[in-house]
Amino acid sequence: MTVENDMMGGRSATTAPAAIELRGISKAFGPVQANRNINLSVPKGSIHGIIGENGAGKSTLMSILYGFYKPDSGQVLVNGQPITIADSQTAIRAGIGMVFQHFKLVQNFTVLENIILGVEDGALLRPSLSKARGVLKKLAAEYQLNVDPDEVIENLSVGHQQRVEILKALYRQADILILDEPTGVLTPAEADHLFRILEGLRDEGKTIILITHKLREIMDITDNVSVMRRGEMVASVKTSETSPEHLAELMVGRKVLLNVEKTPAAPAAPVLEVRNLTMTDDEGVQRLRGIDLDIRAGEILGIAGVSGNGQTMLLEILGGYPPKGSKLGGEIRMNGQPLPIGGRGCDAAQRRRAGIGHIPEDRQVEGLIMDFAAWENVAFGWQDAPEFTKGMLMDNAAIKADAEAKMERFDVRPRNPNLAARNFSGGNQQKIVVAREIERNPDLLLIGQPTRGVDIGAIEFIHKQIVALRDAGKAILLVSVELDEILALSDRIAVMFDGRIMGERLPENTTTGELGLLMAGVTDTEHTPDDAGIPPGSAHVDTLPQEPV
Amino acid sequence: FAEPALIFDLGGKFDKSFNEAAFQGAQRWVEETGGTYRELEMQSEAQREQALRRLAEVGANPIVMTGFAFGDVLTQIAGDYPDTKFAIIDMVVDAPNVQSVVFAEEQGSYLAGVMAGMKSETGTVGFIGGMDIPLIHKFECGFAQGFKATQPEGKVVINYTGTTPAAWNDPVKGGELARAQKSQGADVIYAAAGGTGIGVLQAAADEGILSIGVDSNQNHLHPGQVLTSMVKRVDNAVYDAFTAGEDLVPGVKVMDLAAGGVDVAIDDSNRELVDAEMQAAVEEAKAGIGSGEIAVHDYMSDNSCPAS
Amino acid sequence: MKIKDSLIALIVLGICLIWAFVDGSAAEQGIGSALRLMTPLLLACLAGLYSERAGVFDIGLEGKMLMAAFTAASVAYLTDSAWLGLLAGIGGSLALSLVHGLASITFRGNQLIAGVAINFLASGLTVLVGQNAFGLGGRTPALTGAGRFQPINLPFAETLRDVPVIGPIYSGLISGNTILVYVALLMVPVTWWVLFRTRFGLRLRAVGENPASVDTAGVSVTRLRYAAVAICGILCGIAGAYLATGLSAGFVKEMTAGRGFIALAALIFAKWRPWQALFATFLFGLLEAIANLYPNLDLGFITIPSMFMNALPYILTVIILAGFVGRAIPPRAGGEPYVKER
Amino acid sequence: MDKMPKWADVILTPLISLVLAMAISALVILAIGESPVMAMKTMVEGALGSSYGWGFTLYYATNFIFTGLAVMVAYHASLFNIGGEGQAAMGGLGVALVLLYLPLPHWAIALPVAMIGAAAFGAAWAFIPAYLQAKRGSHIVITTIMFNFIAAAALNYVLVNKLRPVGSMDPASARFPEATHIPALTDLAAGLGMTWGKNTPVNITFLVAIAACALVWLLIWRTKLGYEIRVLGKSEPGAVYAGISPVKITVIAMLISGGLAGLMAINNVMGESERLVLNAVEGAGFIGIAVALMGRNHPFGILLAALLFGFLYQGGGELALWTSIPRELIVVIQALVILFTGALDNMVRMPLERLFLSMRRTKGGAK
Ligand SMILES: Nc1ncnc2c1ncn2[C@@H]1O[C@H](COP(=O)(O)OP(=O)(O)OP(=O)(O)O)[C@@H](O)[C@H]1O
Ligand SMILES: Nc1ncnc2c1ncn2[C@@H]1O[C@H](COP(=O)(O)OP(=O)(O)OP(=O)(O)O)[C@@H](O)[C@H]1O
Ligand SMILES: [Mg+2]
Ligand SMILES: [Mg+2]
Repeated sequence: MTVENDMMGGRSATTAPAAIELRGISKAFGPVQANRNINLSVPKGSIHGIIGENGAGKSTLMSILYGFYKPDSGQVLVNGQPITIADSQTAIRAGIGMVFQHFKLVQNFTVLENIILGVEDGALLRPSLSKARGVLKKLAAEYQLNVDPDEVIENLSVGHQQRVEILKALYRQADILILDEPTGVLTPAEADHLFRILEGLRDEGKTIILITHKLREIMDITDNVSVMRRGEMVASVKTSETSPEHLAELMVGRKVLLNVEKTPAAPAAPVLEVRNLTMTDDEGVQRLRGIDLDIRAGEILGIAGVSGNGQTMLLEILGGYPPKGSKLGGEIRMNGQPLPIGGRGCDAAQRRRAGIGHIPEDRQVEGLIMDFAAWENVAFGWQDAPEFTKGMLMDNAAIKADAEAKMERFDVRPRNPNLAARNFSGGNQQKIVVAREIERNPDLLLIGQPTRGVDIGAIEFIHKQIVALRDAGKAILLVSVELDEILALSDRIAVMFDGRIMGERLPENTTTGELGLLMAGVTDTEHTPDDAGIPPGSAHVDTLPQEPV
Repeated sequence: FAEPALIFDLGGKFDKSFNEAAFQGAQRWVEETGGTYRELEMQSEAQREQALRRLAEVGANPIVMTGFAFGDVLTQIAGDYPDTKFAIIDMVVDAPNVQSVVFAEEQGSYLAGVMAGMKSETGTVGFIGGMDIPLIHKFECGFAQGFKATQPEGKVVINYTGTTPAAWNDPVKGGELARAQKSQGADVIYAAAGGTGIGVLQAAADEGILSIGVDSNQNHLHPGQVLTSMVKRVDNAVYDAFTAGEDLVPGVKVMDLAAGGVDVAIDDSNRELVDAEMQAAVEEAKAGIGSGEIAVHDYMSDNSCPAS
Repeated sequence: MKIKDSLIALIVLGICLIWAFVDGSAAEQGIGSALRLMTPLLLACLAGLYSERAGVFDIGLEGKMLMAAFTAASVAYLTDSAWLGLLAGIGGSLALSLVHGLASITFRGNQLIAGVAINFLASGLTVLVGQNAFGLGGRTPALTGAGRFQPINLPFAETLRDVPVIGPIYSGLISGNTILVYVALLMVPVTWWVLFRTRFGLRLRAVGENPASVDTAGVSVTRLRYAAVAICGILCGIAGAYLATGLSAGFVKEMTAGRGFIALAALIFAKWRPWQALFATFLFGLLEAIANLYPNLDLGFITIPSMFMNALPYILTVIILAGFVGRAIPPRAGGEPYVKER
Repeated sequence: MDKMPKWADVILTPLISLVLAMAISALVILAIGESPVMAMKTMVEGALGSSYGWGFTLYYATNFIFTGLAVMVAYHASLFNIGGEGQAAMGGLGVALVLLYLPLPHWAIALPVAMIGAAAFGAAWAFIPAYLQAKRGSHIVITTIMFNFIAAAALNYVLVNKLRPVGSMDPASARFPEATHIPALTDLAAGLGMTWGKNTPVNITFLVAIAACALVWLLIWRTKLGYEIRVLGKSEPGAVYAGISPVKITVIAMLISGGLAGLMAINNVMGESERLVLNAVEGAGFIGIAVALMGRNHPFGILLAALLFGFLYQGGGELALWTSIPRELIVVIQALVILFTGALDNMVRMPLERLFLSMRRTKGGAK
């Protein structure tokens, strides 16, 4: 195993002390060795990427730096000074800020309240709040991080929630900012915006550590990158001296295919027809404004869009469970047969009987029961299936056998069907869900955010499976906020904005720039200023007639 | 020579009520004879039979138990121990080796009602019971009759504390009920509610009205503010049974006014409240009851009360 | 949203007004009674509010109150001072809070089981110790004079008595209660202020919603939760002391008679908010006071039995809950110990 | 990967906790001036030292098994049913009505009919809280607490005014007909030619309770319904995604829970007192909460916890009956047992885990 670590050491010896230096950090969670003897040096004023498979120990390492976990052994130096980070208070005082993978926000507090939590000035809130309001205004202007300070977190999109997390760190005057998978939930535009901010911060002399599964981001923005595998630091390299392929190989330990290989689609008869689907939520806001869609057998229809524009509701309605208290209209046909929309007799079980599979957007809340063993999750949603039941009883032996087979075929690691879903890494959790839904061989598969937070090895695998299902002549509806993913997998792309389909494009005839504009609600793409990323003329090609709205 | 035994009901021997009175009777017997006895407190329904059998098997004799709840079990097992004598209080059990001690609570309560009637200026008195069960209605009905006999147009406000056993141990609620009754005009309140009654007596004293205690003499709790106590001499019943020992006479033993089983307590604590006229009225009522001239209706006989 | 939040308040006020209109003097007494019956419930409810807002569920309110009632009555009797009794009450309740904290915070145990254990512990210990100390089967001797909290007559209560409307309200209802009633009432705005206007309150609410957010903000989750549990102990202590030395004159075994559970119900009813807690507990007090004043409703053709009137407050609670209050969402992190590493 | 072997978790930890609870109890006994050794001896002999003691221990345990299972089933649907007390009381009413008013010639017929009556009444009493929770979001903890009080009032009324035989002082129903008396275990033993547990209340309901444990286990972990209940208990959005109706499952889980609580009446009402008395449940509904939580919401754990509580009840009863130790001591011991085994279990588990981990490390290091 090559450890290309000397580069960093050489640099820090000649210049100013590193902002962060970790020496021999180890951490075990019970029997799991999450970090083993880790050394890392992050130069001041740089953006440092950290990559690694799910469960490699990235979040653990950063949490130790932030004082969230205590290391079993090892030493931390901040700006050359040894420091014992006993709790997050110490870390904050040392100028370290962290945006966690799973946000640490109080859902029913306002933005302002979340910002001041822990750094209030004095025992009364009022002065702290008004001070924070002022500071926030300045920060917002400086970094273009606009959020309504009085909005309650649960009403914010994830993108905005993340802004709050960043503002929290900035408000605490962090010099060293750690971001754990910040772009996992962001749209490309939001991600770009974030990166501009990070570059701005670096130019001010701040140090940034960025964990991500997206190699493109590493290549785009970082100065150096470190690779972790199974709790160890296997390499640290200058970004300019490496390539995505090389990084992927370091990470996974084998060559990884970074592009999806697929043949042109051979679409057959329509499987799903949606006509004028409307939905008004329990607060009277119209969320879907007349959706028309057709998906044919053997094709993947990708739905692009900024999250919060109705994709989730579309998936839920198609999946048989519209949000509580909503009013619905329109028509859905599956293989020519009308499906009920809401009301009696319309639930997820009914959809499954009609041949619809569903990989939900949130695997931890909907897709899996985290406390159930993997094998029990294999029957999840299909608990009625005849091969899993014997009369009123569940046929556990059959389910277990099926689980083992699926875990084998989908290379779920560890291959232990008795392990609770909670104890699998994100990528492997997702593989369980994908295996369960794809292996049912549904006529139509609904897929929401299939690779969110999943490492590249698993992404490669999941993408292959989706394409294979299409090639088997099944219809697929793919919702993702990752434009790269949409472009790589889809045979047709529909863009959703504000409860409408703004237009359809063919992937080979469009660009991220054009899609981005559609996602922002701009239909008239003729007057677009020329974007570097858009090949000339592509914005004018309307390959399909625009759907009537 | 066998030791006698005493079994208390679920309320426990310090229930400020008849279990406690029974305990005092046993204590008096101990003091006077120097003897020893066994005592048991019930904790659950299922223990009743266990306790009776075990006591009988270790040779305790007589075995005295307080409370109607033993009736059913005693009926079942008395025959198994023909050589043991049993005494049960507040219930009639028909068996050759059982003495059933029943009290004429209605008679004592009648006297309390008479006193309340003489004392009440508002013409309204109150009755506070623990749980709404027949035994307590017996108190209530006697009281109402005595009161109405004195103030035919008067009114009796009746409250029951609750429907769970907590109703016997809720002085706070007892106090609030007393205040509620006062607001409805009651100026004498009779409490037949165990530990809850302590709160009734306290609230009445705080509010400057009179109260009537029950079972044991509670006059001393608030001297000068407790009109009287309707004493139910469970202690005597226990004392008598212990004294009789193995010669306990089976059959029904009626502890009425004449037998000294029930009475109203007049002592130093309440002497000032009881004037001569009231004293006379009480004596008159006693005589009337004794001679049969006054027939105090027993609620238990037909589940109804003529006075309410 | 806002209307729905104040619905309990409207219901309560409506009942009071109608009652005052129909039968003024009964209403005056009844509402006064409701106030007294409310006080222990309110204190216990606010106690639970602090604890549960911080993410520690507490079904041990009953036990804490009972223990407090006992220690308060014992010390008040021994020292002949209601104030020392109050301190002892708080101490007794705090001791149980410490047990609760130890189990559910330090040792990350099951909060509900800890609460159940506390109820048992108080129920047994009070009688055991009481019997050992006083030999009265767990009762304490009756308190007199300075051993009890006496009603306080507020200034001008007498002079204002005959003024219409204000008179009965001020002199009849507001004046003439023991100091602990005023403490309880005062605790409502104080709790609201602490919770929503101070740093401590912000952190306390945060730790009940998402302890990790507090932890990563550099504030100790453990210390905050202990503080909340301790406040819970103090308030339960006052509630218990009020039962034994304010409302009655001494301790009787099991004298809390399920009030801790009613307070818990009121807390959920109030959706874990202080002002709603006031109205919810007042509603319970009011319904009980009404049932006390009209024990045998004679409707002419049928006399409603006493058992029904005794159950009426509970029946009405269910109806109001189902009809008007709707879903109550507990603090998100409630009931779960904060575990970082498994 | 676990931190320590399973046996250490499920046997060693509770055992040490129990020892700790007993040690503190001994201190309490010392503090009130009694001998802990004598007390312990009385308890163990009284509860487990003879078939007679066992007869009572098992009788109490039977009650707790039913109420514990009731709490457990609801708990798996993440519903906290505090209403076992009221549901069991109503179950008693169901038993009484069935046995008093239906002509049932033999106990073998009476038993299943009474079981239906008990379960139906218990379930009915759980239905309204369940429905209100599912449809209106009315918190089940409040409604079940209220329904306990309402049940007590209803029983008080029915027993005093409807079921009480004329002229009886006792607010209790008449005795059930002789033919409907179910055999006590002692009768069964006698049938096998053994003398066992003479005059003890334990009856064939104990066997029904054991069967109920097995059936509940089967229900929760082997049936589709159980799967759906557990899914709902873990995640409501998950249930919706999986096509499981939260309303339906909430109601069904509570009906089963109430039915189980109601079934307790077979033991205490039909089997023991053979008539319905006031407050027949005697707090078993609340003990069921402790039993279920301590039994980790598993039928086998509940069986063990119920036996433990049965032991404490009977041993404590003996203590109160035959020594001068007040009966409240038992409540304190129960409290300590609940506290140490149920809530402070990590106090024992954490150091044990560290011990096992370091043992594994040294072993791992050696190889
Ligand atoms: N709090 C914890 N308790 C126990 N084990 C943990 C905990 N957090 C992480 N682990 C384990 O430690 C290992 C490293 O996890 P970590 O979260 O650091 O991985 P990661 O590299 O951030 O993965 P991902 O890419 O999925 O975010 C994993 O095996 C994980 O199961
Ligand atoms: N508290 C914890 N205890 C045990 N394992 C944990 C804990 N937190 C996280 N893990 C494990 O650590 C690994 C990484 O978890 P992490 O929190 O980084 O999220 P993830 O599984 O990568 O999900 P995603 O990236 O999709 O949000 C997973 O194996 C997860 O199961
Ligand atoms: Mg991570
Ligand atoms: Mg991840």
